[in-house]
Amino acid sequence: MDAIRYLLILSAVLFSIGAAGVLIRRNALVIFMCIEIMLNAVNLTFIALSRQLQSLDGQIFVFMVMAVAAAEVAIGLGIIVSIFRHKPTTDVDDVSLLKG
Amino acid sequence: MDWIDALLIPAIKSLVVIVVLLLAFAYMTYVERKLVGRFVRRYGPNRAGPFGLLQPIADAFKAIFKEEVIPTEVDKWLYVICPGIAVAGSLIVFGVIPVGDSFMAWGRKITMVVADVNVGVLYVVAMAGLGLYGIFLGGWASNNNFSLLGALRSTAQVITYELPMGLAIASIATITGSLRFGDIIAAQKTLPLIILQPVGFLVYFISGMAEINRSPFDMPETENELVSGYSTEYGGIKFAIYFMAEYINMIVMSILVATLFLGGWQGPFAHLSPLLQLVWLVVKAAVVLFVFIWVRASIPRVRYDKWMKFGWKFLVPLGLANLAVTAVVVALVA
Amino acid sequence: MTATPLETVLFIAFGAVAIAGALSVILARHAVYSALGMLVNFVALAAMYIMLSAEFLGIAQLIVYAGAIVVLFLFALMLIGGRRPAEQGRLTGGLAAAGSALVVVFLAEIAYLVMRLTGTAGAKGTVTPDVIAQLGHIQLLGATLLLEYILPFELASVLLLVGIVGAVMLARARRQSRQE
Amino acid sequence: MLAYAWLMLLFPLLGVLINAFFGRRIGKRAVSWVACSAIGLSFLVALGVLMGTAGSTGVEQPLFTWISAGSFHVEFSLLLDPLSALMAAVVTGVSFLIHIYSIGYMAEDPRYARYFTYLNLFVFAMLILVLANNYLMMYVGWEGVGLCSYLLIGFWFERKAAADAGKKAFIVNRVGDMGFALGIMLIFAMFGTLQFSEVFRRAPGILGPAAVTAITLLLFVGATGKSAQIPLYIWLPDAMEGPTPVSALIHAATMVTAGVYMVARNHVLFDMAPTTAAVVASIGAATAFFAATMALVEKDLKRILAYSTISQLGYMFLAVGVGAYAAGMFHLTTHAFFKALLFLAAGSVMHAMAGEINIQKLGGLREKLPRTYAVFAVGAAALAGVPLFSGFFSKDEILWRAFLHSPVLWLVGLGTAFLTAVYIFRALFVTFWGETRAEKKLWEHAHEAPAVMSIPMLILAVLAVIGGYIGLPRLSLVEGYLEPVLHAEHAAEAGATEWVLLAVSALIALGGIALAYYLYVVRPAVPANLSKQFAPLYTLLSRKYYVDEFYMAVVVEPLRQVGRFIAELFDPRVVDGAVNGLARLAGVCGEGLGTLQNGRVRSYALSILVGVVIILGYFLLR
Repeated sequence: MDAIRYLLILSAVLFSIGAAGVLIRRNALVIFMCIEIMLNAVNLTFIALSRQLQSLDGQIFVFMVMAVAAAEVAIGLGIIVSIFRHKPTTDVDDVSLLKG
Repeated sequence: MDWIDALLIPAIKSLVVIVVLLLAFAYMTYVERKLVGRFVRRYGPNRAGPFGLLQPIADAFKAIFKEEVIPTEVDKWLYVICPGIAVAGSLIVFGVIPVGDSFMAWGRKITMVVADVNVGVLYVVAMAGLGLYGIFLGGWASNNNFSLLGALRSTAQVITYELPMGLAIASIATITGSLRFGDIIAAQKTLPLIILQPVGFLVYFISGMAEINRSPFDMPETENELVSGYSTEYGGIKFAIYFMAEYINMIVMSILVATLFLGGWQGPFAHLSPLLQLVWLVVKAAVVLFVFIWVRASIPRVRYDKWMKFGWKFLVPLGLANLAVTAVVVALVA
Repeated sequence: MTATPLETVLFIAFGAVAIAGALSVILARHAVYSALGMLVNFVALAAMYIMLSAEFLGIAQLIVYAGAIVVLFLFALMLIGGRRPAEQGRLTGGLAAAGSALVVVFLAEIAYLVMRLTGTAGAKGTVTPDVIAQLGHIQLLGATLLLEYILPFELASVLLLVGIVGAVMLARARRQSRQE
Repeated sequence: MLAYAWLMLLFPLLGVLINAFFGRRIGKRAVSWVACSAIGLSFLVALGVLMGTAGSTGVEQPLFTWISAGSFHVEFSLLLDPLSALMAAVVTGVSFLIHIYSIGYMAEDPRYARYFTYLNLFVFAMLILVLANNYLMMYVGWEGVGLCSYLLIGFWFERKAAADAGKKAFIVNRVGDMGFALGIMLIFAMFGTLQFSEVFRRAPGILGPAAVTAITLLLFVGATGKSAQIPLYIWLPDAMEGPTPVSALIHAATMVTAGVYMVARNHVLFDMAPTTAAVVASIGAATAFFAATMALVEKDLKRILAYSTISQLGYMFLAVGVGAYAAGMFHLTTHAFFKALLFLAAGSVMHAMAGEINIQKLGGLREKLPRTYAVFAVGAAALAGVPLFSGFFSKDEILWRAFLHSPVLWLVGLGTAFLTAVYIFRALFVTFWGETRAEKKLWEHAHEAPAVMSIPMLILAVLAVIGGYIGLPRLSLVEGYLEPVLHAEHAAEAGATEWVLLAVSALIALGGIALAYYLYVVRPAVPANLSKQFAPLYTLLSRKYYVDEFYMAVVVEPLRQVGRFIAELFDPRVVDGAVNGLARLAGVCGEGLGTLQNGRVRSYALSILVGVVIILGYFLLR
């Protein structure tokens, strides 16, 4: 059994689900969650390939991704909450002040 | 390694652990009521059986046979499942804590731990975080403002006090060089860590009490503000299960304190018999439990905001300072 | 790499759970259920990490993602209308259709790419699962992190500090505007 | 000591950095301490280097690689040989004295720290110029001193005259610098390297007569700019708008001699180009003479000294033009002493008279400023070539070498020497003797300068007297010291002819002084009569031969016309049109693309996904 391929496919599926979620949901928080799903799919790829290549470098990447994700969630949720304070909505389509 | 080693023995061990913990929970309630009663010059339960010893059984029957009420506006699925999540989170933590060394049975060497994993201490922290969802989502599912507030408080409190706890654990890991419970216990062969880490012990102890929502830090269920917090809408067996989770948490916490700081199952003559090791551990945990109950009976509940401030502004810096000092000392000694 | 039948079964099981979790994130009516789906997904992935002999990362996944990030999401949900009825929000219209179609194309492309891979090609490093089991994953990772990747590690800590400061600033904004 | 030569550069640089960044905060006292001690330390290092290089043919001391691009390789190295050491010692020594003098002179100036920053920067740049081991580094120093000169001439930029003078100096110098730059490029084209030692070693093999003439002529164009020779001398008189210590340091003692130094440094090339050498000698002689005539009628004390500087620089070029490089360097050294002294004395007069500098409004200052008078007299005697003063020896050396080369040049030099004696003593007599013509208030207020100003003057006065003895024809310390570098051939006949010439130039100098005494002390009315009698000549001289006007008409005005054309037609129509057109184009594009930015995050995400799919597809189908 060539497990690496299935792991990569699984990771691709998870990533695609996340991407689809970003595209079909309106709730900013859910979109954010989908981004987390995508990050995790990538993490899975890293760890699978780290095991395949028998090197720890990929896992270091995952470690960094986790650090970044933690910071990103703290800031991102802070932004969403403060947007909500100004305009009580979580629908990303309602927040379009940067319209060109 | 065959399937006996891989599946059967861990399964049996798990079963034993669960049964013992459930029994221990039942009698913890009895002990606590008795002790608190004594602290305030009452008798405590003394009706059912000799010295009221059958009281827990009676309580269990009462809870089981109570009418099942599910309020109409709750999120039914989560409302039902959350007590289960809570108690599962409490039970699952125990899987990595050794209660003794090992013994031989039927020609196999059986270690007295379900799984002594490499990162056991971190596993405990992670699982404690998962058990939290039982309270958090239960409070939300109840569709009751008091419940939700209790849930939020509980979550905030647990997240806050996980930090100093983690810092105390990091200090331990710095000294022992491992996160495996086996190694940590072995490192305390001559000297329990409470001697080397008095500050770490204090930090861990306080954070531990906060983690398990013990009075006087039982913010999620402050009766005078939040009725009964996250469990307001729960009754009967579901309430009993929450109650169970809480007491099991308490037992596990006491065993963790005993293991991390008091030398675990080690003690005079402990090497003679696995049974003696178990007794040592139980004695140490009992002492810690007694302190838990003693604190509850003696100290009034603190105010929520002060309690959070205490966590962020005192305990976290204290833990950091302790870790820094520990690291420097270890680097110098080693 | 080869797997025992038990491992295979577990892989498939956890994979299925992870996909189910991810799907429920994007399909759930209520955002709280989305968060729960995410939690399930994370826990399943953590289990897979542990099986892939990345124990520390598995536990870190539990602590960071399941223990903190999902909780933060739930907190944010509670703060901005946790009590509201479900958001009616899966999307409608061309954008969603086009998006879904594109995602399918993307998935097909990746799958083709993966299948075209030449098996187990690639440089074999020295860190085999046996080595990990012997030396301990956390020890190995710690050594790599603090010896070889010390600069990125420190940068990550700076990033986290910035994150803390940023979050505090965002949270402070409300207090000030209330005073005004 | 040689190993520490780089400290010479470091100290002024530190001075610059400290005073530039903290100068306004640390107070005037600290600023002057920093600036003066930087130069003082640098001077000590330079003295050490001067000792260390005696007898050596030069050491190159690489500091770091500056540019390394393909075959183009420039080291940042110091060339330490007697020539550069002597020059560095003169530069730092005189600078040190003038720094100290400036403490008193600039005491009331609000831009005190900036002044010292510029001054230190100047020394730094000058040392780079002097110590360079290659043309590019020298060019950097060359431009650096030019920049400092510009900044310092226009230091009081509130005055239009000062700002204009700065611009004039800068622009005129550009002409010369362009020649220098072209020369450097030509050298690089011929040799593929810019290192002095390489170029000199390979020059005889590579360069033909035409090439070497072209190179040396271009280099000399650079020298005429920096050293104020015909035809580019016009900026120097105007440069007197700067603070007087600056005139003393930059526009008399050091920077303007950079051209002479550069020619001496390149003596190998100039020796190979007799045509250029003849041009250099002729221009030097001509400049010396014409500048002296202009100095005769000038009324501004500082400008008299400026013309004198031009004239003396002419002497130096005359010397290097006839191959007497050591003599040129010798005169450069003595000139640095006495000309700096004269300027500082003039500064002292200005200090006493609240900035009054027109000698016709002074007079009689002997009583009020005895010390200044004394040092000015010493400087004047040295400049005039009174026997036993330093200028006598160095000037005589040049005249003798000129005589050996061509009697005509000698005659011109002799005539200049006479005029020199006349004009400088005219200045002396009119300023310090007779009745005062100053305003009463100024006169009463006049006072001797503080010690911090007069002590440097006294030191320079001593040097102006004894500085010549190091180069006595028999002793010839300078020539001997420089010999390893310059290989100056000793003149064979040092017999009767030399003594006769010595006597002649001494008599000429004394005669000039006597004439000045007769004209301006005994019969003060005569000059006025003379100027009326020879009105056309007088006007010609006092209008400086109309050179400025000539340049104005021939160079500046046409350029202005072109500029006006560009400003009024080309710029608004063509340039602005293109720019505005592009801007409008960008605007139109922006309007179009703006519709893509609809503020909907999800459509952005969709675009990203489209991109990903396309790129992935490309790699798959490839």
